[in-house]
Amino acid sequence: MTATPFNLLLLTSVLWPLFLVLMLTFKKFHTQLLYLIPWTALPALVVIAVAPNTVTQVELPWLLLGGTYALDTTGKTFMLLAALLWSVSGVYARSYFNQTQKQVRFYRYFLLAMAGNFILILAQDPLSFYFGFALMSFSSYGLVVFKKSAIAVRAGVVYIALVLLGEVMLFAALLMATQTAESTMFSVIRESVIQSPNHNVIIFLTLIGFGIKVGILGLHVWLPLAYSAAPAPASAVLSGTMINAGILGWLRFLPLGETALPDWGTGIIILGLAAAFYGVGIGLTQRDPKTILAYSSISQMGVITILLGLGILAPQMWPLILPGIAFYALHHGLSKGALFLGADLCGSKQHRDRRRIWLGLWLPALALSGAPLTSGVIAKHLAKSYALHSPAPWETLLPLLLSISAVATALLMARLLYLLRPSAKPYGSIPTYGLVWPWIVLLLIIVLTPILVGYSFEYALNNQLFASLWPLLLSLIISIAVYKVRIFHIIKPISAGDLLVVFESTLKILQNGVKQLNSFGKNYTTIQHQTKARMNVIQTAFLTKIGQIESTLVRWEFAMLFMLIIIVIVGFFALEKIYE
Amino acid sequence: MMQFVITLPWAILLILFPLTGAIISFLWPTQSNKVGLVTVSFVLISVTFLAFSIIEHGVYHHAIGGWGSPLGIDLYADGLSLLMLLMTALVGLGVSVYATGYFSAEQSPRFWPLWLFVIAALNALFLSADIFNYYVTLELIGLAAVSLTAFGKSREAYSAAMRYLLATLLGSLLYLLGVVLLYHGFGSVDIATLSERCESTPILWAALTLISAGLLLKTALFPLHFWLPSAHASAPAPVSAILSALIVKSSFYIFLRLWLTIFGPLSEGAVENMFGLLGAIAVLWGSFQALRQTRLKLLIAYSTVAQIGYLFLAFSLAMSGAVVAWNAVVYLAFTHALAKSAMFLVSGNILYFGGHDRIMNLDRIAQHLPITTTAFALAGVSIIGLPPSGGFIGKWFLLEAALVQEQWGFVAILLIGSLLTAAYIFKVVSHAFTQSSLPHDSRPIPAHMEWAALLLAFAAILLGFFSSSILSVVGIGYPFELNGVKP
Amino acid sequence: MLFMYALTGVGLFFIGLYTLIIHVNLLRKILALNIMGCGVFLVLISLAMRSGYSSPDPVPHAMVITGIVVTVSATALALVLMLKVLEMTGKAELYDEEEV
Amino acid sequence: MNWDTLIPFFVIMSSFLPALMIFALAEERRGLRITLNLIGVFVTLALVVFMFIGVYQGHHYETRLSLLPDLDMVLRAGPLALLFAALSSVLWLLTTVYAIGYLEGSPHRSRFFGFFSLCITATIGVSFSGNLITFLIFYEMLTLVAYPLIVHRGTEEARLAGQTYLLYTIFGGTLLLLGTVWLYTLTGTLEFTPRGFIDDVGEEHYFALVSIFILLIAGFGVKAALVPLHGWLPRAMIAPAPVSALLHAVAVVKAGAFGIVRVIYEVFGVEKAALLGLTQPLAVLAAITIIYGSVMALFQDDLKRRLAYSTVSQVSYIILGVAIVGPIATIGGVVHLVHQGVMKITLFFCAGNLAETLGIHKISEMNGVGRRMPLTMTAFTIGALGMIGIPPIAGFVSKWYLGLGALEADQEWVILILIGSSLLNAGYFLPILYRAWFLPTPDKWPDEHDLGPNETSLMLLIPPLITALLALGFGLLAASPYSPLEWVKLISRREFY
Repeated sequence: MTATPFNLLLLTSVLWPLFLVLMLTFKKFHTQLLYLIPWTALPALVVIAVAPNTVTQVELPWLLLGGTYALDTTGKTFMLLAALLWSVSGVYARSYFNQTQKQVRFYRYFLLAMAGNFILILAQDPLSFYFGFALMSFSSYGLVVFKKSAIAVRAGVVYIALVLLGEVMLFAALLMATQTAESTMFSVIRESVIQSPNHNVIIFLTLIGFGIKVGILGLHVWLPLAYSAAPAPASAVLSGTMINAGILGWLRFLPLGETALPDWGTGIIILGLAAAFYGVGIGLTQRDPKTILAYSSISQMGVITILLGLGILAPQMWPLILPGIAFYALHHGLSKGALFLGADLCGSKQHRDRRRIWLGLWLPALALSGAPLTSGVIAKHLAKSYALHSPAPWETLLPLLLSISAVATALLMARLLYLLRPSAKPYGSIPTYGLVWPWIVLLLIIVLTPILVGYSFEYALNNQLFASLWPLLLSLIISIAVYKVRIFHIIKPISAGDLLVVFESTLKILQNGVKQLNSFGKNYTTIQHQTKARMNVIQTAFLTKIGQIESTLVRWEFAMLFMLIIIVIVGFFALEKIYE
Repeated sequence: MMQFVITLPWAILLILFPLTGAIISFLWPTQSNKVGLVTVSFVLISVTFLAFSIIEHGVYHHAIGGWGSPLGIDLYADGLSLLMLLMTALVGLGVSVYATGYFSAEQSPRFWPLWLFVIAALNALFLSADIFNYYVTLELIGLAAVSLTAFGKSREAYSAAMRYLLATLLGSLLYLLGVVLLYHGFGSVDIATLSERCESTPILWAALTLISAGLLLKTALFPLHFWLPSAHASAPAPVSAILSALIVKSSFYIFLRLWLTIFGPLSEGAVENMFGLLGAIAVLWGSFQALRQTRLKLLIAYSTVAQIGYLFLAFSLAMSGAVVAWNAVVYLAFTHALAKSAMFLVSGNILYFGGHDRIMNLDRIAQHLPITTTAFALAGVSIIGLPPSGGFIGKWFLLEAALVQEQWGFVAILLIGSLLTAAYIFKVVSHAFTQSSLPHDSRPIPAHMEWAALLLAFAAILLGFFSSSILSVVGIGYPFELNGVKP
Repeated sequence: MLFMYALTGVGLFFIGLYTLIIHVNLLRKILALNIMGCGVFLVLISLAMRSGYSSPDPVPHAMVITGIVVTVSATALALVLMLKVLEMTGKAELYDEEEV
Repeated sequence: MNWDTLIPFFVIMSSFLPALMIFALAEERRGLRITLNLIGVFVTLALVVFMFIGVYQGHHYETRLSLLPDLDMVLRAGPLALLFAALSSVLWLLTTVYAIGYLEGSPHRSRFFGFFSLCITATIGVSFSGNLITFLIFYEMLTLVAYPLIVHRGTEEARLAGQTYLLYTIFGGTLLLLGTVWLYTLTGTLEFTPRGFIDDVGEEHYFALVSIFILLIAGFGVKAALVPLHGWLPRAMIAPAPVSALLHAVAVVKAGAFGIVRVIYEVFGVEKAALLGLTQPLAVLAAITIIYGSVMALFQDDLKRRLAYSTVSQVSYIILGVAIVGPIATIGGVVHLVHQGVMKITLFFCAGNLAETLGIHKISEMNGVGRRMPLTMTAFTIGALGMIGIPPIAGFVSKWYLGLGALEADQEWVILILIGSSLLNAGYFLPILYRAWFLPTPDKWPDEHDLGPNETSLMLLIPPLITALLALGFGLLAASPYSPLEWVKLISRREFY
C-alpha cells in the first residue's frame, strides 16, 4: 500500500470505531470514552473534506484474501451521508440514554455497525465489501433488539433471519462471480459477470441479497418492525445510511452500464414501482409515526430501484443515472434521519415545545415530498429527467408514475405530520438540549444540501417550479379532504410488516415440522434403548448357551470322543494318500 | 577370552544348570529361593552365549559322549530351538522372580525343585534332535507340570491335576506308539535321518495319525482343550504362567518340528487344513468362552485356548505355501508366552492383594495397583495384536499370508478373533478406571511381583520393534525350508 | 510269528484306551493307562527283530527300559493324586464342576 | 552424524519421555509435573518450528527404523505433516495450561497428564508418519491412550461411553489393518508418495483397490466421525473439558481426517482415486455428514453435545474439500484442519469455563451469561460466528475456498450444502449467543465457584482468548505469508498437484 497521509487517514476513519469498541472492554475508561465516542465518525467527515479528486487505492494484500480500499466518487456521497448521520445520531444517543451502562451497551453495537458501514463503503473488492456488510448487519441486530421488548425480540428474529438469508445468497453470488472473473475487483467482476454461464443466477442472488437490506417488495417486512422497535438514534442510522448499503451493493456488483438486460431491467422497474406505491399504501393506514417512516423508506427505495432498473435497461444512460441515484440516496438518508430523530422528540407535554419541534419536522417532510428549494426537488427532477430519456414505453409512463408517487409520498408525510401534531398525545422522548441540537444541525445540513450542490432560487423558478409544486398542492388538498372526512378513524391499520403474517404462518408450519422431527428423535432414542436392551438379552442368552455347551465339551468322555473322531479323520486322509 | 567363553558347551550347561539347581534346592530347602534365582539367571546367561555361538557359527550340533545316533543322544539347536530356549529363559526368569514373593516359606521349597526340573526338561526338549528324546522330555515335563498344578491343594486343583495327568499320559502314549511305528518303518529316531528316509507308506501315515492326535491332546487344540481351563485356572499364578506360556508350547514345538521335517514334505494339505479349521474354531470358541467368564484367571485360561488356535491357523496357512506365515507362528508363540505369563502374574497379584479375581469388583483393586494394571493393559495390547507389539507383528504376517492366498475365511476369522479379544481384554481393563465405591481389606504386594509382570508385558510390546533381527536369527539353519534341516 | 506279538501289543493298547474312556473310576483309568503302556512296549520289543539283521536291534530295548521307568513314576504320581481326589471329593472320579 | 535423520524421532520423544516421567510422579508433586509437562511442550514446539523453517528452505527430515523385514517405520516431516504437528503442539500448549487450571485439586492428575502427553505423542506420530504402517501404529496408539482420558471421571456413565468409544475405534482399526495389509500384498510398499503409489497395480485388481479404499476410509472415518460411524463422539463428551477440547476438536477426529487426506493424496493419488470413481461418493457422504451433524446439533440442549455434533459436521468439511477433486477445494479442506481446530477448541474451552465457573452444562441455563463472563462469551461468539462462516473469521476462508473449488470442479451442489450448513450452524449457534448476550441474568447460577477476581481463573480464561484471537487472525490475515492458508497452498503445490 502507498502510505500517503490521506490513505492513513482513510484507514484511521475505519479503524477508529473498532479501536474504541476494543477500549470499551475496559470498565475504568468508560467515563472518558463516553465523551469521545459520540464523535467517532468525525475522521470520516474529515476524510470527505480533504479527499483529493484523484481516486487512490489502498492495497492491503495481506488482509483477509487481499483487500482493496478507495474512496471513489460514488463512495464519497455515501461516505458523506454515513459520516453525517453516524455523527448526529452518535451525539443524539449520548443524551438519549440516561445511564452509562445502557450507553456503553448501545455504543458497542453502534460502533461496530458504523465500522462495518465505513468498510463496505470504502471496499473496492467483493470480499471486503461482504465483510463490512456482515459486520454491519450482525452488529445492528444488537441495535434492533436493544429495548428487549417483545416487539423488539420479534423484530430481531425477523431481522436476523432475513440477514442470514441475504448473507448466504450473497456468498453464493460472490463465489460464482469471483470464479468467472478470476479476480476480486469490482471493476473486473462487473464486466465479466455477464460471461458467466449462470449470470442470471448471480444477478438474481445479488438483487435479493441486497434487496433484503433495501427492503424491496416482499422482503421489506423487517423494516417496519425493526425501525419502530429500535431506539430512535438507531432507527435514524438504520433507515438513513444502513439501508443505502444495499443500494451501494447493487451499484458495486450488478453489471450496470455494461450490457442491456431488458428483462431484468423491466422486472426491476416494475418491482420498484410496486414498492413505491405499496409502501405508501400500507404506510397511510399506520398510526405509529416510526412505522409510517419505515413504509416511506420502502417506497422511496422503490423509486431508487426504478432508477436502477433504468440503468440496466439502458446502459448508455448509466453514467448519468449513477450520480442521480447517489444523490437520491443522500437526500433520502438525510431527511429520513431527521424525521426519525424529530419524531422521537415529540415527547414533551408543553405545547410550545411540541409546536417548535413540529415546525422543524416540516422541513424534512417537505424535502422528502420534493418541495421546491429542497434537496427533494432536485432528486425528483433528476429521476424524472432520466425517465424521460428511458426507452419505450417507459419514457411516457415513468414520469407520470413518478409524479404520482411524489404525491403519494407527500400524502404520507402529511399523515405523519398530522399524527405528530402538537395537540396529539406525546410521542418519544422529551426534547432536552442534548437531543435537540444535533437534530437542528441535521436540519441545517438538509437546508444547505441544495446550495452545496449548486441549486439556486433562479433555477427553481425557471425550471418547472410548478411541476415540482403541483404534487404538493394536490396532496395538500387531498389530505385536507381526508382530514375532514376523518377516514382514518375507520381504516384499521394493517399490522406492521404486512406480508410477515404470511411468512410467519409458513414459519409456524415449519416449526411444527421441526417439533415433529424432534418428537421423532425422541421416539428414535427410545427405540434405540429398546433395541439395546433386546440385544443385551440376546447376548446374555447366547453366552449362557455356549457356557452350557462348553461344560459338556470339557467332560472326559466327550473329549475322548472328539479325539477318536480326529484320529479317524486323520487316518482317513492317510488312507486316501496310500490308495491313490 | 570371549571366544573361549563362547566355545563352552552352553547347550549342555543349559540342561545341567537347572538339574543341579533342582537338586540343590531340594537338598537345601531354606535357601531354595536364592538357588532358584541364581540357576535361572545362569540359564539366561547360557542361552545368551549359545545364541552368540549360533549366530557366529550357525547351527549347533553335539553328540553327547560321541555316541551319535541311533544309540546316543544328540543335541541340536537351530534358530527355532534357540528362540524357544530364549523364550523359556525369559519367561523363566520373570516367573522365578515373581515366585520368590508369591510362595510362602513352606511352599517354595516344594516349588523350586519341580520348576527347575521343568526348565531342564524344556531345554532338553528344545535341544534334542530325535523323536524318542522328545517323548522322554515331554513325559518329564508333563509329570512335573501335573505336580505343579496340584499345588492349588483345593478340590478343583486336584481334580484338574488328575484330569491333566490322564490327558498328558494318554497323549504321550499315543505319541510313543507313533514313534515306535516310525522307528520300525524307517529304522531311526533321529529327525534328520528320518526326514531323508521317510516316504509315504501306511506305517508313516499311521504314525502321523497317532502322533498328531497325541500332540494335539497335549497342546489342547479345540476340541481337546478340556483339561486346560480347569488346570490353568486352579493352579497358583506362577504355575499357571508356566503352563500356558511354556508347557503348551513344548508339545506344539514337537508337532511343528515333525511337520517341518517329516510329515510336511509328504502331506498334501488336507490334514493341515483340518488343523487350520480346528484352529479357527478354537479362536472363536476360546474368545467367546473368555468373554463369558466372570473370573479373571478363567478368562485368561480361555484366552490361551484361543491363542493356540491362532498357532494352528498360521501353521495351516504356512504349510499351504505362504512362507511368511512361519514368521507368524514364531512371533505368536513367543509373544504369547511373554504376554500370557504376564497376565497370569497380574491375576496372581490381584488375588494376592485383594483376595479375589472377580472381574466385576476389580475396581476395588486396580486403582491401588497401577503397575499391575499397566502390565495387564500392555499384555492385552499384545494379545489383541494392536500395534506396536509382538502380537501385532504376528497378526500382520498372518493377515498377509491369508490375503496372499486369498483365504477370505481365515481373514474373517482373524479380524473377528481380534475384535473378540479386544472385547474381553477391555472388559477387564474398563474396570480399572472406575472409581471404587467400597473400601476393602488388602495385603501389600512386594514391588518385584508387580515389576516382574510389567517387564514381561513390556518385553511382549518391545518384540514389536525388533522383528527383522529376531526373524533373521530364527532363520539360522533354515528350519522353515521344508526338509531343510541340515544336521 | 513275531508279528503276532506286535498285533497283541496293539490290541492291548486299544483295550486300555477303551477302558480309559469308558470307565469312570480313576483306579481303572490308571490301570488302563498302564495296560496301554505295556501294549506299546510289546509292540516295540516285538518289532526289534527286523529283516536283514542277524541279531535283534538293541535300541528298542533301551527305549523300553526308559519307557518303563517313566511309566512307573507316572503311575506313582497318578495314584497319589487319585488318593488326594478321593480324600477331597469322597469318590475316586473326575469331578466336573457344573456351570455357575 | 546427520541430525536431520533424528529430529523427527526427537519430536516424538519430546512428549513421550515426559509422559513416562509424569506417570511415575506422585499425585501431590504438582510443580514438578507442570514443569515436566511444559518442558515437553516447549521442546516439541521448538523442534516443530525449527523443522518448519528447515522445510521452508527445502530441508528434508526423515527417521527410519526397521520394523518388519521389508517395512520400515518412517517419520518424515513434510509440509503437510508439519501443518498438523504445529497445530497439535500449539494447541497442546494452550490446553495444558487450561487443563492445569481445570483439574486443580481433582484426583488422578498424574495419570491424566501422562496419558494426555501420550495422546500428543501419538498425534505427532500420526502427523509425521511417512508410510501407512507407521500411521497405523500411531493411530492405534492414539485410540488406546485416549481411552483413559475419556473414562477419566470413573463414573459408570463414563465407563459405558468408553466402551462405545472402543467399540467404534477398535472396529475401525481392524478395518484399517485389513486394508493396509491387503494394499501391501498388492503393492509391496506402503510409503506415502505424492500422487499415490498404486499406479502399477494392474486393472485386474480394480475390485481389490476399491475395497481397500473403502476399508481405509471407513477405518479413518470412525475417528473423523463420518456418518454413520460418528456415534462415539457425542457420548465421549463425558470426558473433562480439556479432553473434549483437544482430543475431540483436534487430535482424535483430526487424526481420522488427516488419514483420509493421506489416503486420497499420497496412497491412491487423487486423480487415480477419481478415476476409480471413489471420490464422488465420498464427497456425497461428507455432505450428508455435514447436514446430518448440523441437524442433530439443533436438537441438543447439552452444550457439549451440541458442540460435538457441530464437530461431526465441521470435520466433514475437510473430507468434502479433499473429495472434491481440485486444488482449490483441497486447499479449503486442508486449511479447515487448522481453522476448525482453533475455532472448535475455543468453543470447548468456553464450555468448560461455563461448567467450571458457574456449573452451566445446558444451553437453557446460559441466559445472560454474557454479562457475567463477558470475555469468555466474546471468545465463544468469535468461535461460533467463525463456524457459521462470517468474515473475517477463519471459518469463512475455508468455506470460501471450498466454494470456489466446488465451482472450479463443476460441482455446484456443494454450494447448496455450504449454504445449508451455514444456515443450520446459525440455527444452533445464534440462539446461544442471543441467550448469552440479550436475555436477563438469573439471580443465581446452577453451581457457582469463586475462581479469583476475574470472571474466572486466568488459567481458564487466557487459552480461549488466545485461540479466539488465532481464529480471528487466521481469517483476517489469511492472505499474509506464513498464514495457515499460505502454508496449505505450499503443501498443495509440493505434495498434491
